[in-house]
Amino acid sequence: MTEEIIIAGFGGQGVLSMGKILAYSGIMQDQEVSWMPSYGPEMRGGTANVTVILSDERISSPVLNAFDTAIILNQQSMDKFEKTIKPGGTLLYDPNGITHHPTRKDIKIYRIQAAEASAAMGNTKTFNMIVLGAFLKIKPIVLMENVEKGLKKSLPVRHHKLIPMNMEAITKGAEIVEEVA
Amino acid sequence: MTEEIIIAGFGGQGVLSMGKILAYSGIMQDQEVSWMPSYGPEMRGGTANVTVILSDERISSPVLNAFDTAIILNQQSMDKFEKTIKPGGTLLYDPNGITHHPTRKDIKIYRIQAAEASAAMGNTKTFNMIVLGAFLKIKPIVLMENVEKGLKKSLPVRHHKLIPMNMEAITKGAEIVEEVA
Amino acid sequence: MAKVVGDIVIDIERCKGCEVCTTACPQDVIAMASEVNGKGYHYAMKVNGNCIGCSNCAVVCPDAVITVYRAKI
Amino acid sequence: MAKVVGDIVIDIERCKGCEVCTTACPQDVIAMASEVNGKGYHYAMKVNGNCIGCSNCAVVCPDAVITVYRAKI
Amino acid sequence: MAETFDRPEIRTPENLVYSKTNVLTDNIMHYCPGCGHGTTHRLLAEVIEEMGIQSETIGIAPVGCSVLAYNYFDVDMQEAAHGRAPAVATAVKRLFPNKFVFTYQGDGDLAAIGTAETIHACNRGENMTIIFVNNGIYGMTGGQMAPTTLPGMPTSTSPYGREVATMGNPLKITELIAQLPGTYYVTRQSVHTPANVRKAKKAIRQAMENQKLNRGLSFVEVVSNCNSGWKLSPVKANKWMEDNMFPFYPLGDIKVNGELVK
Amino acid sequence: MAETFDRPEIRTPENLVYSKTNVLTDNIMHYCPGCGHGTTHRLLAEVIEEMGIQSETIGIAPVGCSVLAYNYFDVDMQEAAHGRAPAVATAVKRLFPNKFVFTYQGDGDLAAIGTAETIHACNRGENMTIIFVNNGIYGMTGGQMAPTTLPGMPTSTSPYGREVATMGNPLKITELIAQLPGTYYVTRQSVHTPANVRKAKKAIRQAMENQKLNRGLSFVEVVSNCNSGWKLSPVKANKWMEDNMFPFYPLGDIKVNGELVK
Amino acid sequence: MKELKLMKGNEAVAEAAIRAGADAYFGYPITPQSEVLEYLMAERPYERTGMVVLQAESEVAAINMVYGGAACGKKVITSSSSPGISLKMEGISYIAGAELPCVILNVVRGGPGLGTIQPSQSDYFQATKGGGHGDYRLIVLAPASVQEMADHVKLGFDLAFKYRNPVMILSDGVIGQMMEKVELFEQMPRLSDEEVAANYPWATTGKPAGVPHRIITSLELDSSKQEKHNHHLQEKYRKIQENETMYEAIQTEDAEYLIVAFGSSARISQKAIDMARAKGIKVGMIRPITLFPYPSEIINKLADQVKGILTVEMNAGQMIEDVKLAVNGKVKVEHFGRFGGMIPNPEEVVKALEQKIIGG
Amino acid sequence: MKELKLMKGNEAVAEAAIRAGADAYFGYPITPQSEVLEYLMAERPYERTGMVVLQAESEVAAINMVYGGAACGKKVITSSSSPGISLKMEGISYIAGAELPCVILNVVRGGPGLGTIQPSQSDYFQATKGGGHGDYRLIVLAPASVQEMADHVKLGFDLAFKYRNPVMILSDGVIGQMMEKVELFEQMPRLSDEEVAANYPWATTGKPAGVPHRIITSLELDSSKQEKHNHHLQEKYRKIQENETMYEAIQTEDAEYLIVAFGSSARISQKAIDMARAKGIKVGMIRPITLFPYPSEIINKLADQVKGILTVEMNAGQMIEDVKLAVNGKVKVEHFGRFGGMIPNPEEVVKALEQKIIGG
Ligand SMILES: Cc1ncc(C[n+]2csc(CCOP(=O)(O)OP(=O)(O)O)c2C)c(N)n1
Ligand SMILES: Cc1ncc(C[n+]2csc(CCOP(=O)(O)OP(=O)(O)O)c2C)c(N)n1
Ligand code: SF4
Ligand code: SF4
Ligand code: SF4
Ligand code: SF4
Ligand code: SF4
Ligand code: SF4
Ligand SMILES: [Mg+2]
Ligand SMILES: [Mg+2]
Repeated sequence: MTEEIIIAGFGGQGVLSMGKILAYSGIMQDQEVSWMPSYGPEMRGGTANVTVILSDERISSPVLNAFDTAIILNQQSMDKFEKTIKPGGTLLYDPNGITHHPTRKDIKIYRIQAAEASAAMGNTKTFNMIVLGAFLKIKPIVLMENVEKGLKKSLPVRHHKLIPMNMEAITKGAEIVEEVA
Repeated sequence: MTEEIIIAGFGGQGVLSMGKILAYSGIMQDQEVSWMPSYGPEMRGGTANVTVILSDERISSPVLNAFDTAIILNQQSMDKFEKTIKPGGTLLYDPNGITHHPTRKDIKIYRIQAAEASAAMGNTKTFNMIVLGAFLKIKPIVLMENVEKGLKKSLPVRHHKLIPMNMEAITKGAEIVEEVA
Repeated sequence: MAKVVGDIVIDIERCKGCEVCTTACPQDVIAMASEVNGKGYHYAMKVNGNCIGCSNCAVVCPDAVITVYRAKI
Repeated sequence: MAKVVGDIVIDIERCKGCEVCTTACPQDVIAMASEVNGKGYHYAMKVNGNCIGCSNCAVVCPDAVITVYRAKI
Repeated sequence: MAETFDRPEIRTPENLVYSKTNVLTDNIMHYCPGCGHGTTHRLLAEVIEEMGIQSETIGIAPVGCSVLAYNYFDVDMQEAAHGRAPAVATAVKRLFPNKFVFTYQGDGDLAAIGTAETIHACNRGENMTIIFVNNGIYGMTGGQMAPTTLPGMPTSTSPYGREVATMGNPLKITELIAQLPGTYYVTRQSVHTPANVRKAKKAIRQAMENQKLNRGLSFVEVVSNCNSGWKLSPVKANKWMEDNMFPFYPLGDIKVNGELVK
Repeated sequence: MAETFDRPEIRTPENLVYSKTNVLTDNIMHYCPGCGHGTTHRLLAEVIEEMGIQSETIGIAPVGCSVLAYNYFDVDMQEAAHGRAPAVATAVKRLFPNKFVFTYQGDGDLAAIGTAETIHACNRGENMTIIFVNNGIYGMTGGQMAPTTLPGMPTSTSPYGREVATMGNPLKITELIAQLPGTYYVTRQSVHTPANVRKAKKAIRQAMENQKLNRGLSFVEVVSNCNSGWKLSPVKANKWMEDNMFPFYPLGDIKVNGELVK
Repeated sequence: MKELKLMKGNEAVAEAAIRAGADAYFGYPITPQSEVLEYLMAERPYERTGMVVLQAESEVAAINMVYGGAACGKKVITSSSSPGISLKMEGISYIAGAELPCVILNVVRGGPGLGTIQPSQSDYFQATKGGGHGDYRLIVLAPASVQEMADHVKLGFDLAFKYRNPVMILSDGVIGQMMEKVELFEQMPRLSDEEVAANYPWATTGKPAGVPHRIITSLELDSSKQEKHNHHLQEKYRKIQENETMYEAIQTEDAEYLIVAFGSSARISQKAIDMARAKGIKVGMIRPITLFPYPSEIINKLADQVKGILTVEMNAGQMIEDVKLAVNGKVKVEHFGRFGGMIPNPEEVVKALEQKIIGG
Repeated sequence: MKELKLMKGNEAVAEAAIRAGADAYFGYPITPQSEVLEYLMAERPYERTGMVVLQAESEVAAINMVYGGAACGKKVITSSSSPGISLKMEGISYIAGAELPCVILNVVRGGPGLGTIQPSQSDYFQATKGGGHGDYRLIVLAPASVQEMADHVKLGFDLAFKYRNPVMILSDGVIGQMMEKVELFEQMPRLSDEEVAANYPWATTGKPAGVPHRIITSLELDSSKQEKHNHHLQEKYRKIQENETMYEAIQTEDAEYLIVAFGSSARISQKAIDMARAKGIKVGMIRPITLFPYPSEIINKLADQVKGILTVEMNAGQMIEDVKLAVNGKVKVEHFGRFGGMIPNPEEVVKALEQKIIGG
């Protein structure tokens, strides 16, 4: 199994840490993983994205231009990455702020109202975990117990108390994800 | 005609400018010339030397390790350069301060009491011109009129008044040079 | 005595929602929109008509977003 | 009262003939030789016996050429 | 539709009291919301416009957040290597003595890697203007400690706060260069309130006017927030700046007409 | 044979009042006759001997006439790149905090190319000693203008005299670094008369003692002749120095116990 | 069990430095490698092992701090990225000339000039031929994974001290910024001052009574001695070439075509090889792990076997010169590169192979 | 009649700069090239032509002054020697990246590190392969006489402005310090500010009303644009290779053996050729005048004619790589070098030819 994912949105949406938790979850189930961020000033204000690969085999290139799944969280990223999804691949997006919705017919498309839901949960910090939950619902490539372990590994100990809230957000995301096409 | 000369002594003895006047004299009679000094801190306090080549043809290497003539003005230079004279070549030296006199049998050796003579002339600045005079007596490779022209070219205009004194010193040197072997 | 009235024009798409203008305005004319602009920022907007055209908002705006008019009426 | 006498030893071959010691000596003990040493310098030499061992010459000598002795006699 | 509070009737050219200067291009500046770089750019651009010297001004951008300043100033611009803007500007001014030359530099650029170039350009009294934006941090590269970072202040390379014993004291480079006979006008300003902005603009104007009179080097420090680096909202950052930066970097003129103030 | 004036009878160990310290090697120094580098070397070596720290001292030589200082000091020595001795020494001291570390630098090395390294080591208050030989010229390379060259003073790169308008003012780097909180002791000395030599030695001693007490940076400037560069005999050069250098670079302590003097 | 972590390449270097018993890090921030210093500062290595970490005022200061520390026999490391590495050139030449051991990480970004902050391999020439002045060589390691970023720190120190020579780890923005899992070697003790003095008698650790003082210098005014020193250096470089060349050979046994690529280009090329093999193209790869010494011998040998060689580089064609020198005309050598911060993708590599080597 | 003078190579460069209408020189003293600055300061070029001469605080400052001046469309020159040139590497990369014309003289001395002040050619790699970061090339000229020192200043400025590319004159202590007679070209006028503005619309001369402002930068954060910029640079370098390669062929018509040498090595080798020919050895020489672009074509052609090639270099073997790349295995290529400030003598060259090429 190899899953090649791009997660893209605004800086500050938790794109990078979502990728990190995913990668750690992969490690917890003994997979090879790689996490390759965009970096530098383009992250400030502008978009941030990260390529995450989970695989049962040695990962050759950490840099990709075609993905199994794209998780897209703003319009710029939609413009940039919709076209990079492999035919038959998956697109998951939050429609909030999206003006041009995806048009491809050869991929599976899902929506997650994560911004709305995180606001409803009273904590915008859960946004990225809701998205993660949605993704894992569609593609359960890592076991929930490994996600929890991954969270533990990726968060500093002083933040471990936040894990239940995060797991709740993940569950929430799994509940509210909707298939569009 | 090609004449390859090393002039070597203490810094301050006028070794470099003597070489320069010789080179300029060569130019005045349409020869190719090159003047290659030792440089850097070794010049300070220590020895200074210059390789001068006058030739009717294009000069290939300005750096030599064998010379037609060596003009030697202190013991260190004697130690270093006596052995670099080509067989049949010429050594001209001032014996003042020389503790080990030259021993080679396959070269012509001349002495010039230039330090003494310049002191006698009341101007130690004429030292190097006396040596030059001695050299030109032994090897008249440049015409006296060209030496005078060379002097003019190599001295800044404000020093042109010193030319007669310099020519005098040259004449003096020609007079007092002695053949040793 | 003529009354001085002012007006500002906010170039919403250039606004970055930094809120610096809101603290600078003596008349509390400016507040942040709950909507975001194309860049994702909650932009500045006028919330009353009390502008006196003092330019304070404009001179502190890092992005030269605000144009100010003032008239005696 | 005991008289203080001094003596200096000049390491001629290390001397560079800078003359700094000559101006430092309160007793005018030092002058420059008319001969030169192996390096070509007119070296410092004692020209009288008036040394009082004050070390002035030695402390200004850049080349640590001078050794100084002093005794009460 | 919500109420607009617009008064379109007074929006006439005669009533216009403030609008973006044309010496700024229309490019949207890449600075973070509320960053003082934007305001400082504006002021300098306004001064250039008001003095009517747009076509006679050559600016030097540094490496730092303001590296892209050349996209915003609508004057001829050069992008210098990190810290070297004063050397670059020296050449420009020497070769175009009648042009107006400025450098625009951050605290890392000017007071760390560029220390020698800063001191020597000031010491030679190059007849130019240095605008020095001191935000106590390396904004561009993600918030590392700068020479001007305050004692105890956390940054990404002093995560437990600047420890003076090992990392040294904040460097008051502005006070240092004021000691040099080559500097003619040295001042410290800020741009976080309308009053400060107006003062800062006057200072920049003075600095540029000095060039016309061939007075030597004018140096305008702008103490500014780096809200991203400080991890505060812009408004909170400005408050923090007042409370913490100003006591250490007091605002005001340091040298006027070639004489130290006080 | 000439009279010798020797008193061999008093040449006994008890009567020995001055002889070359063993912390200088027996190598003949390459300095020009009468150059203050030699004297300054001697003083530092004597201090090291007197403090008994020969095996605990690590010295950093610059690029300049004193580049070969490592051949003369009989302590472990490193030869630094031009201007970088303070950075080199910083590392040495940080890694061997209990060793005594000094740099020995000329004015070109310390105040031109090395300005940033000098200022920042001083600002960090590195607990070490900088010996700064200011002869107003680049001796090593043949007498070019230095940052400290006096106005009007001719050098090979200011053959008509230093022209302040284009070449800048002489840089009083010592006064500048005294402004930094990291410097603990800053003094200016000379070594051209017995009295000055004795004072200078005390200053160097103080500077080295400060290291033991972990006081921060001690900086000893020695205003010195470069008779070759100045094209004067050593004795005349010292006179010229008194008449011209001292008025501009006045001798004496500038900062003592971390406090500016005066 | 060894510790398994998910780390950025830059962080792995920092952690590996602490664990390798490094005595000091000196550096100046620059993207894309600032995490090295940031990680170290956050880790308080002074408390963990006594390691000194100092943010220098510039790259020039940093490399000269490295010189000073290394001259004390201490294990010192620095890091930077392309423009910062250029500034270090004089210092690096000094370190090579004075024969000091140290590790220098270059997380390469696109150039020339300020260029871009995106990944590149365009500092190959600078690293391998000597960007500084004079006849010197760095030992150059080319990690292709986060694991190797960590491992090469240790390897780098070992080689540096074995040969008293600076070692450069030539990485790039991909390897520096990506996270992968990494198995960290266990903490090695830092040497005590006494051990340093005992192990490295050449180092300036304070002259013990009775032995001659130690001098660290790169100056020798007597040319004949300087030439002797240069011969000694050349002899050392020859030994390094003889003993330390490292490479990975991937599917070369039956290869009819060969790719030569290092670092992240090699990662990408490996995917390209899988794709090409799926198409029936028998292609293998030599991935040089040391760039100096260069694995010329194996490439020369394989030149007898293959029909053509493609170098894949994130530059305009630099390593290709070393491949050509190795091959000496035996077989065609072509270059495929993306640069200026662009990263080649495997499809392009396959296409280049087909067009420039197989078809060409 | 042209003016005939006896001058040092360094002085010839300085005088030629004034006569070529240079607008500025920025530099920092270092042996063996300080005469350039000294001569200029003594000549008061400001009074002769308006040329600005400034002693900078360091080589780093000097090269960045060159950047600033060149960005104004002005003719700017700097000079230094090896360690100083290493310090300029970042600045040179910026100048190349921003495509600015200028002339940089390196009077090479022996390295690495502080090395020696005696002549060397050990900065060949640095000059020709890019000692700075990123994919860039300098145009590199290799004068072999004082006359060429002067002429290459003019040629250098011409090429620099023709291609908007920095030009390096790679000289050494022999050529810099020796005096020979030199025929100086006549004073060329300096361009007025108006002429500069008219000739170089890319330069920052003060934005005229109505035209877009000019930006001189080497930064491009968008990698695809940066790659485009890099392609443009590579294309330029290709054109330079096509059009500007210069060399001198000496007695190659009947040559059975070939020496390749540049600068002072070529001078010495020429004497060696005379000596070898006197012994009946038919040897010729290619003296590259441009080191980049390299005269690979002629060497490749001669490789079909000769039995072996010897490079003579004052280094440990650098240019030999370019010769080998040109020859591509056709014929044996060997290197003879003296280094660390040592200068080969003609006898040694002949011996090396006999032993390494003819006998070997
Ligand atoms: C030679 C070199 N070193 C380091 C960097 C990385 N760098 C870019 S900007 C910067 C510091 C910026 O800080 P500052 O000058 O304070 O400007 P700010 O971003 O805070 O406005 C650094 C270290 C570089 N580009 N070049
Ligand atoms: C990078 C570099 N630039 C320049 C030089 C040449 N250089 C050697 S010493 C020196 C100046 C020495 O002057 P100073 O520091 O005043 O020492 P002094 O000789 O006067 O004691 C210079 C410029 C060098 N060796 N390295
Ligand atoms: S012009 Fe003055 S009153 Fe009007 S909105 Fe701005 S700050 Fe408020
Ligand atoms: S100050 Fe400017 S950018 Fe900030 S919120 Fe107000 S209008 Fe928007
Ligand atoms: S010790 Fe004193 S008295 Fe004796 S020679 Fe020296 S300076 Fe003169
Ligand atoms: S001071 Fe020293 S070197 Fe100078 S003359 Fe006296 S003894 Fe000789
Ligand atoms: S990082 Fe700081 S200095 Fe840079 S733009 Fe953002 S707030 Fe301004
Ligand atoms: S050149 Fe000057 S500084 Fe150097 S040794 Fe001679 S007198 Fe001393
Ligand atoms: Mg800053
Ligand atoms: Mg000096």
